[in-house]
This record gives sequence, C-alpha cells and structure tokens, in this order.
Amino acid sequence: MAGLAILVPILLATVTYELWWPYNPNDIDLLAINKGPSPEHWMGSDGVGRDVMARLLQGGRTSLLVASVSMAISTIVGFSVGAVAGFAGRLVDGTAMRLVDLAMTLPPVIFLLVLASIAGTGVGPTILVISLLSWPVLSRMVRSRLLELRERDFVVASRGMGAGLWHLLFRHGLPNTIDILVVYATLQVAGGILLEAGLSFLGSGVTPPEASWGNMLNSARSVLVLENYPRQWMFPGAVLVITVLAINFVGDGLRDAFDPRAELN
Amino acid sequence: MGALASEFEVSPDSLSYTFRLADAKWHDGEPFTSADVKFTLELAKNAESGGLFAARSADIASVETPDESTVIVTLSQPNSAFLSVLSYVMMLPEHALAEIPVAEIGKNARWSTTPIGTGPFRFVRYVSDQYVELAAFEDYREGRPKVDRLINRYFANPAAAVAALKAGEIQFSFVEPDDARTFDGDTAFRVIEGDSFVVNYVGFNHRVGIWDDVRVRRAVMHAIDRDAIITSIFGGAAKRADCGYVADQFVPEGLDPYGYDPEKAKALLAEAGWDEINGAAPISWVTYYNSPQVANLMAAMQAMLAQVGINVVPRAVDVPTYNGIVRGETYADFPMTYAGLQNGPDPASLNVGLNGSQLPPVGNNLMRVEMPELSSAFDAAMAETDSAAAAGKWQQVCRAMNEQLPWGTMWVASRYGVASSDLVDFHWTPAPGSGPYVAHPEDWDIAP
Amino acid sequence: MLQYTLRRTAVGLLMLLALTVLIFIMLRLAPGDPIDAYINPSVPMSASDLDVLRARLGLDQPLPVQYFARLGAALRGDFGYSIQRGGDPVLPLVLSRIGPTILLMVSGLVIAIVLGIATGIISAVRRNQPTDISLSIMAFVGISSPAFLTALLGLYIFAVTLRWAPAGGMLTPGAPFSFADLLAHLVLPASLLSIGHAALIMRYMRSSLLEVLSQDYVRTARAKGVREFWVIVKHALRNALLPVITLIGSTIGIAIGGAIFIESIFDWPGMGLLMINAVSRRDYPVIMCATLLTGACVILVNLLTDMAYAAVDPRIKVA
Amino acid sequence: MVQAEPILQISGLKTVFRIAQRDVTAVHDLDLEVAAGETVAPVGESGSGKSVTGLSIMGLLPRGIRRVAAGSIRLRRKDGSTVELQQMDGPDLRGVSGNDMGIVFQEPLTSLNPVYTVGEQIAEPIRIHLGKSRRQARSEAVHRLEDVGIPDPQRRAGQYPHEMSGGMRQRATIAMALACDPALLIADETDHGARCHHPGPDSGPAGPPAAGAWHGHAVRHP
Repeated sequence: MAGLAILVPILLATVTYELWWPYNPNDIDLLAINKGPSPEHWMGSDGVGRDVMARLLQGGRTSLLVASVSMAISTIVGFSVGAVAGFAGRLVDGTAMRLVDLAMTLPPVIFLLVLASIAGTGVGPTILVISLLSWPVLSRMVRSRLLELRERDFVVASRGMGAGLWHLLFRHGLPNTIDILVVYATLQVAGGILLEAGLSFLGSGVTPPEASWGNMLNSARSVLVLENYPRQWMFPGAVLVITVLAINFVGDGLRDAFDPRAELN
Repeated sequence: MGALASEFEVSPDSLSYTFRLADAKWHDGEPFTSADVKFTLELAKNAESGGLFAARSADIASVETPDESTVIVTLSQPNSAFLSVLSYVMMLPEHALAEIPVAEIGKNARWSTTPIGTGPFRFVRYVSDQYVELAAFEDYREGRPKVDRLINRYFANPAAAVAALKAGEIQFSFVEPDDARTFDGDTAFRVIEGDSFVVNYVGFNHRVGIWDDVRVRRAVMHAIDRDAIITSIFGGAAKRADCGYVADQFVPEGLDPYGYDPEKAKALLAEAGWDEINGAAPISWVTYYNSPQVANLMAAMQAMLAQVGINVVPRAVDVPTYNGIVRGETYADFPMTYAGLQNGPDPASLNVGLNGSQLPPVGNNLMRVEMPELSSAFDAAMAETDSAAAAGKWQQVCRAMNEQLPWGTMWVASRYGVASSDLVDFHWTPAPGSGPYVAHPEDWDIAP
Repeated sequence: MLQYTLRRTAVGLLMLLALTVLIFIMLRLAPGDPIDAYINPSVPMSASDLDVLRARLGLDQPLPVQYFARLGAALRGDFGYSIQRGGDPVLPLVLSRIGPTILLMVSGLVIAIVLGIATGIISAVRRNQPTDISLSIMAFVGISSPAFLTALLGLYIFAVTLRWAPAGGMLTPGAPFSFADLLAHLVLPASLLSIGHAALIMRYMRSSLLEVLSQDYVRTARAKGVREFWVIVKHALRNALLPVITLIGSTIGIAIGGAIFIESIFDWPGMGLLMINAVSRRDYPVIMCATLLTGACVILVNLLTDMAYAAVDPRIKVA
Repeated sequence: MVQAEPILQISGLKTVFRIAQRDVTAVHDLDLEVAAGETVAPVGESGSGKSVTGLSIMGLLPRGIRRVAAGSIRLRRKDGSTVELQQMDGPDLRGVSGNDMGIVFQEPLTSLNPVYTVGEQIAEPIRIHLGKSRRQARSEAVHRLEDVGIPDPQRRAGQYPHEMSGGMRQRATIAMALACDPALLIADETDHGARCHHPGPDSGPAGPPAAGAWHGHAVRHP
C-alpha cells in the first residue's frame, strides 16, 4: 500500500506535468547552464541549460512507458511460450525450452548491440530489446507450474473431452498462473526501468536529447557532473530508486495477496 | 621517421628525398641502418602486409641506400604530403623481421610479444586491456632516460582514468574536456591544453537531395549560435571554424562568419523553399562521438535548428557502425552527420575528405562533396611544393569552403591532458596519438 | 545417471552450435565490420586500402563460406587470431580472461550468498519485527538501484575520495604479484557486485524460509523437542535452500559472461571487458570464441544446478 | 496399571487466536484428565478445538497469533515428577516434548521432512532426549519401526518419506512420536494408523503411554 501511495503521485506528475510546470524538457538556455536549484528551476538546470525538473518528469514518462510496454510484450510472449510448452507434447516442450535456454545463453552485450544497430536507438528499439531479454524467465516459471498441473485430473479430463490447446491455455493455463503473471509483471516494470538505465549507460538506450531517467543518470559518467553538479544525477537517481522501490513493494504485496497463508498477518 | 633522420634534402624537382639517419640503436643492441628504412618503406608499399599506408605510399618509385646512414627516396610524381605521410610510418628492424613472410608480419607472435624500436624506452610486457610496461633503454641516442620504468595503462571508461588520476595511481592522462575542468584550481595537478587539429563539422550528405541549395546550408550556419556554444558548453575551450582551418596562416581575411541570426536563417529557408524540400520531416543526425559533452552539443544544436524549422534527430552510434553506415551507399541512413576530420598540422589532411576526386571507394569524401571550384583549389594546393606559396593556396581552399559550405564547419576543440604536479620536466602534448609530436619522455622524472 | 549426463551433453553441444550460427548471423547483421572499427573517422584513409584489408581477413567471402571455414578451424582447435589485437591468438586471450571473471564473480557471489542467506534467515525468523523491516528495506533499495550507478558511486567514494582501495585494474601495474595486492584490487568491485545479488538472495531466502517454517514437518520437529536453532538449520533450511539454489545457479550462468558494468567501470580484465572491447571493435574471432566459451559454461552450470538440486532434495530423481 | 495421579490434567484451558486484529477463542474453559494407560477420545465437530487443545498441550501453536489465555496443563513425566506446562519456557518445554509426550499429526506426508530418511527422523528425538549415539539411535529407530508393524524395518529406515505408502508413513509418524517412550501420546485424528498397533507393555519402564486421541468421527483403539 505504501508502494501505491508513492507510485500514484509519481505517475500523475509525469503524465500531467505540461499542465502545471512551465518549462519544456528540451528547451535549452545556454546562458544558464549547470545552475543550482532556484525558485524558478526547482532542481536547477543541466549542461545545456535545460530544466532538470521538466526533464525528470518527461524522462519519467519515457521510462515508465518503455517499462510498461516491454512488460506487456514480455509477459505475453513469456506466457505463451511457457504455456504452450507446458501443455503441448514432449517434443514441443523440449524445443521450446531449448529455445528459452538459447535465449538465456546469448550474451546480452551482443544482443543489445545488434538489436540497437539494426533497429536504431530510441524508445521503440529499447522496448524491443528489454522485452526480448526478459521473456525467457517467465516462460520457465509458467511452464513448471503448468507441468505440475498437466497431470491433474481436471486437465486430463478436459483433454479427454477434446479441448483444444487454445481452450487449455485460457481456461486452465491463465487462471492457474495468474499469480505468477501478476507478480512477474509488476517486477518486470521495475526491472524494465533499471534495464533502460543500464542500456543508456552502454550507449544504446533511449538516445539523448530525448529525456529518460536512464540517460539523465548517464550524465554521471562525466566526472564533471558526478563531482560538481551532483543534483543532475541525484534527482533522477533518487526518483528512479524510489519508483522501482515502490513497484517492488507493490509486487511483494501482490505476492502476499496471492498467498493464502499471508492472511494470518 | 621524422625523429630518426638527422637531416634531409629535397631535390629541386621535388621527386627525390635524401635522408641522413641519426645514430641510433635498436633495443636489442643492433644499430639502426638505412637497410631498415628500405625494408620498412617497401613493406609499407606492399598491400599484402596489411599496412594502412599502401595507397598513400604508392608514389614511392624507389628506395636506395648508398651507405648505412643515407637513404634516397625517389617519387614517381611530386607529393607535398609525402613528408607528412612518412612521419606516420613507424620504422621496423629488418634484422628481426626479414625472414618472416610478408603476409604473416601483421599477426606474427614474436613481433607482438617482443617488439623492438629505437625510442628511449624498451618494451617489457603488455597485459591486454590493462597496461604496457616499458623500461629505460640504456643505449638511447640522447642518453638514458631519467625514470626507470614507464607504464601506459588503458582504461575502458574515461571516468576510471580520472579516478585513477585523482587517486594518485597514474601521473598523467588524456581527459575529456569536461573532466579537465574538475581539476581547475587543484594544485596537485597541471592541466595541459593542446590543439586537437580536428575540425568538427555538420556533414551534409550531398546525395540525399535536401542540401542541394546553398541557402539551406547557410541557414543551418546562421541557425547555430556557435559562439554561445563555445562559451558555455566548451567553457571557451574551442575555436570557431569558419572553414576547415583555424590556423592563422591558412585562414584568409574576409570570411563570412555566419553569425547567429535565426531570422535570416528562416528567410533563407523560405527563399530556398525548405517546406517543399523537406519541411518538418525528421532528419537523422548520425555521430560516432559518445561523450556526454557531445550529447550536450548536439542537444543544443538540435534545439537551435528546431527554432528555424529544421527537425534533426541525433543518433549516436559506435565507430564501426558509423563507418559501416557512411561508407555504405544507403544515403538515407545518414542525411546528416556530426563528425570531425584531422585538419593539421598538415593542411593537406582535409583533401581526402572534400576533394571531388576522393569519393569512395578511392578516398574519404564520405559526404560525397562534388564542388569543382573546391576540388581545383585542393588540387592546386596539393601540387604546390613551395611552402610559402602553399599557404596562399590553402587560403583559397578555406575561402571556397566558407562560401560553398560543403560541410557546416563548427569549431576546433582543444584537447586536454592532466598531469600530476609531481612530474618534473614533463613535456607532452595532448594531441592525436598518431601525430608527430615530440614529447621527450627521456627527460621525464617524478619528484621525490 | 550416465545416460542422463550424456543426453544433456549432446543437447548442450547442439545448442552451442545453434549459438554460433545465431551469433554469426547477428554479428554480420550489425553495421560495421572489423575494418570499419579499425579506422578512426577523423583520420583520412582511403577506402581501397580498406578493401585490401577486408580481403586479407576473408571478409569479402560469402557468409556461409566464412561460417564453415571458421567452424571447421574451430573444430580443429584453431580459434583464429584477434583482429583488434594485432594477431594475438584468440584462445589463450579468452582463456586468460576467464580466470579474473571467475575470481571476481566467485568472490562477489560468496559475499552475496553468505550475506544474503544470513540476512534472509534473520529476517524470516524475526518476521515483521524491526530487524526484518530494516533488512528488507535495505534489500529493496539494493534491488532497486541501477548497477552502474552504485558502481560509479562506489568507485568515486571509496577509491577517489576515501582512497581505501585502488581505482581499477586487477594488479598494480608493473609490481610483482602479491596476494595482498590482488585482494586490495578485488575488494571494492566484488563488494559492489555482491550488492544486487545479496539483496535478491536475501528476499528469496526469507520468503522461502517463511514458507518452509509453516510446514507440518517443522511443527513435528518442534514436537520432538528439537532446539529452535536446529529446527531452522537442520529441518527448515535444507528445504528452503531449493529455490535459492536455482536462483544462484541462474545468477552464475548470467555472471559468467562477465559483470559488464563492474568490469568496465573498474577495468577488471575479465570476460565482460573483453566482450565490450571486442564488440566495439567488431573483433569477430574473439566474440565467437568468448561466446562459445561462456555459452558452454552456462550450459555446464545449468547441468550442475540440476544435480545440486537432486543432491539437496531426494524427491528429485535425476533421470 | 492405572495410577493415582493422572498423567495429564487440564483445567480451565482457554486458548485465544488473534486473527485480523480480532480475538477468536478456540478453546473455552476445558477440563480434562488422562490417567495412565487410559485412552481419552474427545469427540466433536470439525473446528471444535480438538487439534488446538492438542497443540496447546505441546506448546506448538504458531507464535505471534495465539496465546493460552487461562488455565493450567499439568503433565506427569516419565520419572514421576509433575510439571506445569503453562509455566515452562522454551528450553524446558523442549526437554519434555518428544520425550515425555509425543504427538501424531493428521497428515503423515507433510509432517515428515522430505529431505531426511525416516530412520534419521525417528532417531532424532532418541539422540536428543536419551543421549544415544548416532549409531545406537539408528538401531533404536529400526526397533520402533518394527514395533509399529512395518515389515523389513532395516530397509524402510533408510527410505525417504516419498518412497513410502500412505499407511507406512502413518506408522512411521507414530513410531517417531513413540520414539522416547512418552508418558502421553496425543493422536490428532490419526484414525487408520492408530487402530492397528500399539506398543506392548514391554516397550518401556513407564508402561504404555496414556493417549489422547482427538477424533472427529469415532474412537478406535484396541
């Protein structure tokens, strides 16, 4: 609950900031670069005189968008592959799992490089990269849950009645893995935000000057900024950590909610 | 090479160069002789060796060695860049390499584990991605160096180099211009400023069609407030470039400074019919620079160009990706670039990037500049062997660049090195690594 | 058991083959090749020179020809020469990097495992008490911080400002090898590396132990008069370790590719740094060999994890 | 063999649960006596507090959410001394549970630890309370398995719970509860195992344990 109390205002602020914050995230002011916080610029200005607060809010919008869309994609892909592997026969299962293993064996650096250079950099490719890196974990979890289930009477029964794969997936697969999915989804949003930040560090995330928390944090790479203008990375860093923290709390709460024993608390 | 010749003469027809070699020894004790020079130059000409100078040393007709310390190089045609090319060539010991097949030299294990040279320090070991260790060479021609060992450390991340410098683990390093500023006022360090000899430019791809009208290119120049960027983002550490050169002798009077004037830029665009040519469609703006400072520069320029109605989208890629793109034929992938090209100390460096005869695959004219006036200015300057007259010819090149705007030349930034104040007699220029700068490491010493 | 191992090995080899094909194709899809990486864009260079170099490296051949030539050589144990490093043979180069990565990874993981399991147990036993809450918050902050930021800050605070540790590298350059020197260079990156893992292990340990502590057999153990300490250590912990082992296994698998951020920020000469450098220079032979080696390690670790699982839990039959 | 003082004497027991900030009384004012050799079988509906009473005696209610609000539980130990279980704290109570009183739970599968062999689990209380060596405890455990009628006990002792049938496991849990010849055996709805076998009079110096069989349906005891 504490998680939601933090998350909702952050979400609201990033979505509505244009209505109440006078500065534009990409407006430069070369006469006022690297300024400290002031009544006009609450968080100061960055290396080209852009308002840090406006960039923070716009960056939050980008980061959250990247994280949520990639979460949706990786959840769908992860569930589908895991569920098909879990319900279909041994051959399909074996193939799908080797595919998952292969995806997990690929060195992420190469994956990133290639995807980024084929697809270019920016919001779309970043979403793609994060989704492609994340789905195998979910597939494994869904599959192992469904494998337990496959032998149970009701699945055998509905199979005996000639239920198709589609039916199995949505009538039995989805309800029985919904807890995994929901928890994974929340944690993946948090993971997505962190991955986006990491990608920016490697130079292949959302490209500047488009603001994202990742590329704002990335300015800490410059010793000048790290040392002399700490607020340029501290504010986005703090907001990023707090947001991820809040999402993780929500995820933890959901996990408890899906665990019947937790009611005893 | 330059450092190993004690003196040289050029024949009146500019075809024959006679070098007198300095009295030097290889690190294994063997004397450095004219045979080594002949061996090296012939190897450089031979494309099979995998050297990068094959095309540029193609003009060498013959190399003669009348005695151990004299070399006569004859060219098939005059080439004013010859001495400059020669200064890049590293001499190789014939006695150590002669029996290795030419095609194998590039990947021969013995050479990569025990290279020898004639410099003040000899190679001890190389730990990959970590450091090179060098030790004083007792028989160095100008006397034994003062320090016993020299270690050249490699850093993957510029911040780590700065950290190591600040932590006292290393005594000097190149630093990013921004990072150099963090040493201001710190008495434990000395910040050394040097000319980068690299002109940064906004590259217009002349094959995509949107830059054909010179008024559009001029509008770009007027839209960008270069002086403000140099003052604020560079902190003054750059010179405005109104053509490819900033060195006084190559810059004529009366160049158009393209002052910051967004209204004029808009007017020029309207005249040229920019709305018809491209309008607000996004233009991908590719660069291989990945430093935080360039990200800031490009963000500033993007915002300025947006004000006049040119919508550019910066895209930073790594060096191989950049080279892969700009050397390819898919012009739509790089309608615009932000890049740099070496413009000195030898002004001829720019020829290969701007002369119409240097279009790929022959040369490095990646923006596909084909401007007859500019090309002939380059040809004239390249053929001029009289150094006094050459400066005037290079001024012509500069003037043509300023008028025609094959590129939007922006500035020449300074390069920085930071050295610990403990270093004594430390002469070192933070210039491009391949340049012929005399650093005299044999004099360096660390204060007790 | 033998049959199982053999089958897994065969599948593993097939996967490695698939991996090489995949990497090969992906590398060639990326724009820029080793020659493009070789040239500094600000130094003039003619394209015809470069084509000569390409031909010398065989980069002008059709892709399948290049692939099978490489594969054939690799099967004979010849992994080629590094393009970037002036012809160093690849295999010794890559092998020389595995040691430092394993050293860093193992130290980091040992710190993480000890710290994570200990705090996880304390948290579970003191569930919802102040100790648990503060440990949990710390773990959440650890999980929620970007790795590169903690590494940069750690470098800056401990190496530059406080000067407690060297700023990078594995050994003091030029100094004779000493264990103390290695340790001094290792402490900071290993500790920073362990933060995220420790936090994750702690969370898993805590929830897994809580789950196990509510099991009937724990009650049975108490009913037998077993001391609380032994109830936890002997009866609960062994059961609770199962999911944690899976987690650690998959972590090892990922970490063998090198802790990219830590290695590049601290210039640790491991696989991560090698890979980043090789990728940025498009050093195909090095990338292929390194990928193959890390891929083999990941597959091996997966196999070992499954076996460790079977050792801890008699219900799981390795078959 | 009925003796004058009862093995177990419960008076005025009240056990309260705290669930979701509300107190729920699970056992209200219970009086109960079990004499030596006697079998007492409380009968009641599901949820009437039979199991809770058993757990209250053993001190096994989950910590944090339960408390025994009132009453006393007195147990006569194997050595004849009588203790008040309500006043005993952890270490003291541990000396009693598994030693002077044993409990058999409802679910035989889940009450056995899956990662140890049955023999190890039966031997554990013997080692703790009777101070036997690992080897001695092990052979004692085999005897206990034999006592509850498991054929081939030597082999069975080396098996893991999941390798046994449901009935086997049931007997194994009983063997575990009886490992130290407790004075009191609490059988929590152990209907099918308890009826079959019971240690004979020769199984220990204190004689057969008094048993409380908390059943919902019927009492079956020889």
